[in-house]
Amino acid sequence: MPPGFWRPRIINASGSFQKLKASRAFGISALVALTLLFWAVFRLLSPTNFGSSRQMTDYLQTSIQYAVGGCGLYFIVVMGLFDFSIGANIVLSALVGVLLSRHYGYWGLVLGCLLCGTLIGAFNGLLYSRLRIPSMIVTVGLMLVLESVANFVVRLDRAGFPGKLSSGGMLAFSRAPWNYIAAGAAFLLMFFLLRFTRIGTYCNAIGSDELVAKNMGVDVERYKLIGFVLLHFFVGVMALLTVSYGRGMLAVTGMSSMDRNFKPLMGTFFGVAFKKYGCPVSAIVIGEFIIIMIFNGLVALNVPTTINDFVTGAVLLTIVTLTNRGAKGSVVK
Amino acid sequence: NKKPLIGVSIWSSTDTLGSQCKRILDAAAKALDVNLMYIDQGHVSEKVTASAETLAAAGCDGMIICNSASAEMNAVINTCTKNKMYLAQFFRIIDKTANPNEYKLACQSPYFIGAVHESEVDNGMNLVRILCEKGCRKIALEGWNSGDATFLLRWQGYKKGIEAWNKANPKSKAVLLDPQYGGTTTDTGRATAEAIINANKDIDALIVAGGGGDTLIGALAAIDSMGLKGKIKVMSTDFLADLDQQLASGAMAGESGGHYADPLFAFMLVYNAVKGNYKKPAGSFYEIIFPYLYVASPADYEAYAKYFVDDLPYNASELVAMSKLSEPDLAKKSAALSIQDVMQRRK
Amino acid sequence: MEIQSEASAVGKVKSRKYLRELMPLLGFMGVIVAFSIATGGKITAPANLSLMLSQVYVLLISSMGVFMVMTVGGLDFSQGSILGLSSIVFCWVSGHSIVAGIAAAALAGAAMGAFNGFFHVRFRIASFIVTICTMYFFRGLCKYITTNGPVPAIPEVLELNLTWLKLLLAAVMLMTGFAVWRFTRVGCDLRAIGAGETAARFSGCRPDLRKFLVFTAAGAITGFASFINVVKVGSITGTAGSQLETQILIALVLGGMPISGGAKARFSNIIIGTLTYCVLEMSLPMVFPIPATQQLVKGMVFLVVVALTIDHESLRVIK
Amino acid sequence: MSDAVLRSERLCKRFGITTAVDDVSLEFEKGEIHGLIGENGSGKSTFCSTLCGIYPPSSGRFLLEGKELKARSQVEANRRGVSIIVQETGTLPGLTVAENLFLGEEDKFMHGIVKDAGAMDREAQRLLNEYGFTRIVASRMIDYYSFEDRKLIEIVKATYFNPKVLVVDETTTALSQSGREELFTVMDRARSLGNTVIFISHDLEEVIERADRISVLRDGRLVATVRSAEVGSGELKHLMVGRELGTHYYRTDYGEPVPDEVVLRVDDLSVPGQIQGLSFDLRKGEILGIGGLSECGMHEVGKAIFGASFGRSGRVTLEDGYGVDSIPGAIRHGVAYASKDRDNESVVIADSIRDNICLPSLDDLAAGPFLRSGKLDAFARRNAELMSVKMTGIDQYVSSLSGGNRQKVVLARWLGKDSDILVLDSPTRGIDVKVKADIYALMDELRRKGKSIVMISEELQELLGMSDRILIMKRGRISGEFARSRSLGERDLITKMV
Ligand SMILES: Nc1ncnc2c1ncn2[C@@H]1O[C@H](COP(=O)(O)OP(=O)(O)OP(=O)(O)O)[C@@H](O)[C@H]1O
Ligand SMILES: Nc1ncnc2c1ncn2[C@@H]1O[C@H](COP(=O)(O)OP(=O)(O)OP(=O)(O)O)[C@@H](O)[C@H]1O
Ligand SMILES: [Mg+2]
Ligand SMILES: [Mg+2]
Repeated sequence: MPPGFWRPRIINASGSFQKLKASRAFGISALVALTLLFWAVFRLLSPTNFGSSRQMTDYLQTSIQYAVGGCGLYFIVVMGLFDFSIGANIVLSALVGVLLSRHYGYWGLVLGCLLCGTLIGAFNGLLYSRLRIPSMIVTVGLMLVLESVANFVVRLDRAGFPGKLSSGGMLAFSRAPWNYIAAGAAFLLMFFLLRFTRIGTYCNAIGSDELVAKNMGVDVERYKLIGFVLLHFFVGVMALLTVSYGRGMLAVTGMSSMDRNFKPLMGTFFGVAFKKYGCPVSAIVIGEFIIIMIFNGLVALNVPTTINDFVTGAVLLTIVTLTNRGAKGSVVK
Repeated sequence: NKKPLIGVSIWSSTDTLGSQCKRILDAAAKALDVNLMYIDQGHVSEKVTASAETLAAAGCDGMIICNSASAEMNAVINTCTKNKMYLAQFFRIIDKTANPNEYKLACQSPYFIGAVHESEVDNGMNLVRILCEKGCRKIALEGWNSGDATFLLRWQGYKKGIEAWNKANPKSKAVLLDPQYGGTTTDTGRATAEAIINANKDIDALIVAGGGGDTLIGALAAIDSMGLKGKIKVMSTDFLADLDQQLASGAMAGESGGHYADPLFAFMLVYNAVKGNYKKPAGSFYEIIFPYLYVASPADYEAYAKYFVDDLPYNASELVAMSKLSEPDLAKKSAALSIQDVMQRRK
Repeated sequence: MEIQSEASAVGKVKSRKYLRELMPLLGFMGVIVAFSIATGGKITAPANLSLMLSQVYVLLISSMGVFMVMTVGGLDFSQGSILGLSSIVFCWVSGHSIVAGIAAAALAGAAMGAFNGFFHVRFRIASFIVTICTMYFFRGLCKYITTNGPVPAIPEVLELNLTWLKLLLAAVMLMTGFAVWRFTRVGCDLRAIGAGETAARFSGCRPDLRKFLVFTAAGAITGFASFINVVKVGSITGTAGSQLETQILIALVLGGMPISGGAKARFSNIIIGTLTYCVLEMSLPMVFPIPATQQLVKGMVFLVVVALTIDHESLRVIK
Repeated sequence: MSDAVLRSERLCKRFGITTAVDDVSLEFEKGEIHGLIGENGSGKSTFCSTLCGIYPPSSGRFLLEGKELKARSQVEANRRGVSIIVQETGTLPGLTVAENLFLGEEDKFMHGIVKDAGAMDREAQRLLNEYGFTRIVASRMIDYYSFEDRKLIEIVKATYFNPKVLVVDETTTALSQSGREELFTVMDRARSLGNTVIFISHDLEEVIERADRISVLRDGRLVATVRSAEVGSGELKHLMVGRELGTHYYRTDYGEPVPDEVVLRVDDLSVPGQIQGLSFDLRKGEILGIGGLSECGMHEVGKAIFGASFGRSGRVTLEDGYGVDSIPGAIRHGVAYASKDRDNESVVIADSIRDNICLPSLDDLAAGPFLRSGKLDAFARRNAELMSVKMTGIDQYVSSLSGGNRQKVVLARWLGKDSDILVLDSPTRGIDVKVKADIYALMDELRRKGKSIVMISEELQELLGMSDRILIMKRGRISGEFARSRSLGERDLITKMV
């Protein structure tokens, strides 16, 4: 990522409105208002088949997996780094989880996903700091490697249906309440880490100015590594939720796992955009929810899902434009 | 006398269907002492045409390909002609009316040997007919990627099937919804199926058009988690490894599939061309129609699993024998493939 | 004596600098030699030359645009979608006239690039974010248009799939690009903007305008490349151009392009990078029969080459 | 001797081929303010950075209260009782004031791995109040505070734990008069508590006034340590450069008539929040000084004239009637500008000397749209040599030049462009006396050649010594105008400033 990626801008707080605008309450109300807005629009256009409470829970259930990944990415993105290998890690960790679940049941599934995810995070982080290559580049290389490793892992799965969770059991995380419990725990952990440990402060500090942070005694290398580990821990949780959600995981080649990077990243964009209001976690969760809601709204309107990417891109761009504009004369890369 | 080298340009050699294709091709290559070289092109047009070039540069004697759009075949055929590399399509054929130029080029090129394909339109019609006969009247459709040649043909078949049904039963008409696209992974498959069902509460059937099987797994997960198992009848064109359980539990209403042996016949065409056994018919090319197998009960599937999943439909000696067949016999062999056929041979 | 040692130290610094600049070329040579041996000389066989080159054109041309974007310190992740969409425009218009089709595709690409540039410059949103949003935006359009089937090109277009023509077009583009980069103030300006945007502004460059134009040009160049793309694939599906952006990124990085841009950007990065990438793409399947292994090796070769050739000295902060 | 709280023993620090600090043995006494002066590049900052753990020494060591001090980071140095206030910003945006204050020192507020954010805010607020900075709210984002307030926060950060040794490295240049006073109060208090302050500044008067003893570095070596009561600034300058300075430090002429020809007219110039309704003329061959307190808006005037301000209103008109409204337009019509923020706004720091010198003149050097690199090289070399930039070649990156040489590159670029109007903002900021003298001489020469110069400066001596006319600004407006005169003194200017 180019330097100065998330250089926060200087806010001039003069009026009381400005003060209000900088508060957490403002941020959360803006998010809720956005949700209501999209809900209302689709509900109006398609009153019978969109947005009942039952449907809303379905949307939420779909969105939480991406929100978990978005939380993880937040650590890296505020530091100005990026990771292209999370899609490949989702595939690999999920497959490891499935493989272990054959022998060790739920323990194998959960620990397989989480441990494999976290270990890969440590590996990525170490490689990044040892090779001293920009994260965006090193993770493209790792994405290629991890994607192919997943193909070797799936071959170890001797079950009749490699990569698929057995339909009899192992599906607790595919539905309420366990998917909510897993995702909720991840969100809480994220909130705790940002607010009640020094990790949040240090990640922000590194993102603002790495050299100054270093002089202030922030062990930059260490916290970048911690960032990668945390990212991929959350990716491990996401892998667990994703493989449970779809009940199976497919090993891919040819960089197709890249597609999986971007849905969580959208949530992260929301998080970063609302960071100045002090509510990144809610923004990530609500942001992903909005994106899934739009997707469902379009299907409800019987618009071909092919247009979905178009609408998602437009909505994201609008939101980023509204919330994350740089000051005039500022240098943005 | 070096081993022939035959290239395989496939969307993916690792997903549910692709890995099965690879399995049978590997068995044939071993039996016939041929080297294979795989390229996964992901059905991205640029990569499809590039795969032919890569295979040519590697010095392949022939290649088989599952392309994405028919127009790609123009460049592919030219590459093969220029580099004297035999070529056959699998799961695909160039449509004479829709792509006349490519069709002409295929007929003219001495290296385009032929194509093996399923009658996708018929398959589509069949699936819809079966659903309608089971009493379904509002059928939703989940595809994988828009614009894919096979999907378009199947879609055509579904539409024709509905038309035919409505003509025959004007009092009890059925409708087919426009397709939504669920990608090729389980999670996107589920998310899309949920969206379809949420937006259309009154559907009684869902066709998951294909996409290698993983989209279907996701769709089944959606129906299961929404408590609609059995209420929405699911049909698809990709056999799942646990189809028996799905059928038994009512999650699936029936399925066509088993077509993973299709590339084998394309391989045989190219193999024989390389060996000099087949001469390309002047001004045309060989066309082999591969039959779909239809499975509608757990018992059907049990037999299928025995001969197609746990084992392969052809063993080494049968493969060697097959390689010695003339083209018309090969076509017959292909048309004859069914669960019964294998059962008989194995007795 | 002291002076002498100082002079030799300066000399050492200088020769290290030249060695650094040569590293990507050495990496390229290394890949060529290693894979020539592994493939038994297939990749360097003269008969294979046109095949080896055939995948270079689109990548080479569109890399030129991204090269400029990266020089000013930006990133462009919407290139693949731009290629897809402008290919569709080309298919539509080429029915009337192929030349008009090329012009229209370039214009469409320019319009999409300008869209990127506008949001990036006017609203000061990081290019990484803007182009990831527009990657979806343009890809969505591309998919939507192809909902009912691929967009075909007219048959005459496919007859232009001629090695000499592609080579000629690529060479002309490359030479034009090089001339503009080297002999006009563009190169100087862009490098200065990448190296220090505010100072460049105070020295009379117009960073906002330049950046806008650079994104527009990158779009236009890729729009132009869509002609060669269509010539090769014949019709456009929703996935056309997928992952082109990643391929470009990998290629440029292999060529020694510093990811944060600035004064160390060299035009040769484009050529060495795309050639290295294409050699890898072509030769890996020849050596390893299984795609997963091919990719494993590709990833490792990429990491090794980058680790050995990257210029650490200019990276004070590694992001 | 027994009072020495800190001692350096034969300290050396080498960077590749340059020896920044060469065998320096120095003693700092308890309860003194110890001035450290020297030309640019003489090793002051490096000496202190080594002390504070930013760099490891190449050889030699520091002894703090008789025990060896071997800090590997600033935090470690802090824990041993050594802290530093640097010239650059040391605070980080995106964090609250409290988070900034205790960055790296969160341990006090940690219960296991849980951080007590509330206690941290309270403690930070208590400290701020104690220093008298009650207007700063600890729980607010630091983004809300001005550059100067942030400097004050840094002062708190560096001193709240009552360090035994406090290093103040060229901090005063960043502060306005009132900020300086607050800093000096902090320094005096540290001394009265028996602590030691190492005070680095280029303002010799300031050093003589504040410090008890002064050490002079030259080329990394310790030249002398003197009692400030016993020296004058002339002697110090002599020690710093090792030779007598020429008498023509500033220009010496008085009463020379200035031609009436107006080359630039500023009309009702305003920039929101910075300057308001400014109007003045610049005449041919004139040096127009603009002075004031740091935040009075005078730095924005330079940008506004150069067409670089955002949201500017009013007009800047040149002799030929051209109205400057953009930087390229200004450059084309012969206006040059050197910013106070040299590294960000004047030189493209990560680019070569050649490109830096050629950038504004590219259009002049081109034949049609085409550039010839031979011509560029010659142009850059000629102008760099004209300014005697110390470099290994024009390919050298500006980032590896010292501050003074960077400024020379800036001037070389505008000399090459042959601009008629030079707007120089703090042209000698952070630059040693030798280069300073060169720059003054150059300005005088340019003036004689009929070029006009707007010199914006915080240094009153410089304004008095160099300007034909001086405008003093206060809160964004012109508050006084003075013609060149021998009788004009600093006090006259200051009364209009505050
Ligand atoms: N990062 C660097 N890499 C190599 N050399 C450097 C670097 N930084 C500084 N130098 C060397 O240090 C010298 C200047 O150091 P420094 O920036 O401390 O100067 P200064 O004291 O500010 O001098 P000036 O009077 O010019 O302002 C230069 O001659 C340069 O060779
Ligand atoms: N990072 C660096 N790399 C290489 N050389 C350096 C570096 N920093 C400083 N130097 C060298 O150290 C010498 C002393 O620099 P230093 O910054 O200590 O000077 P200074 O006396 O503090 O100058 P100033 O008054 O401008 O702050 C310089 O001449 C330069 O050669
Ligand atoms: Mg210094
Ligand atoms: Mg200095």
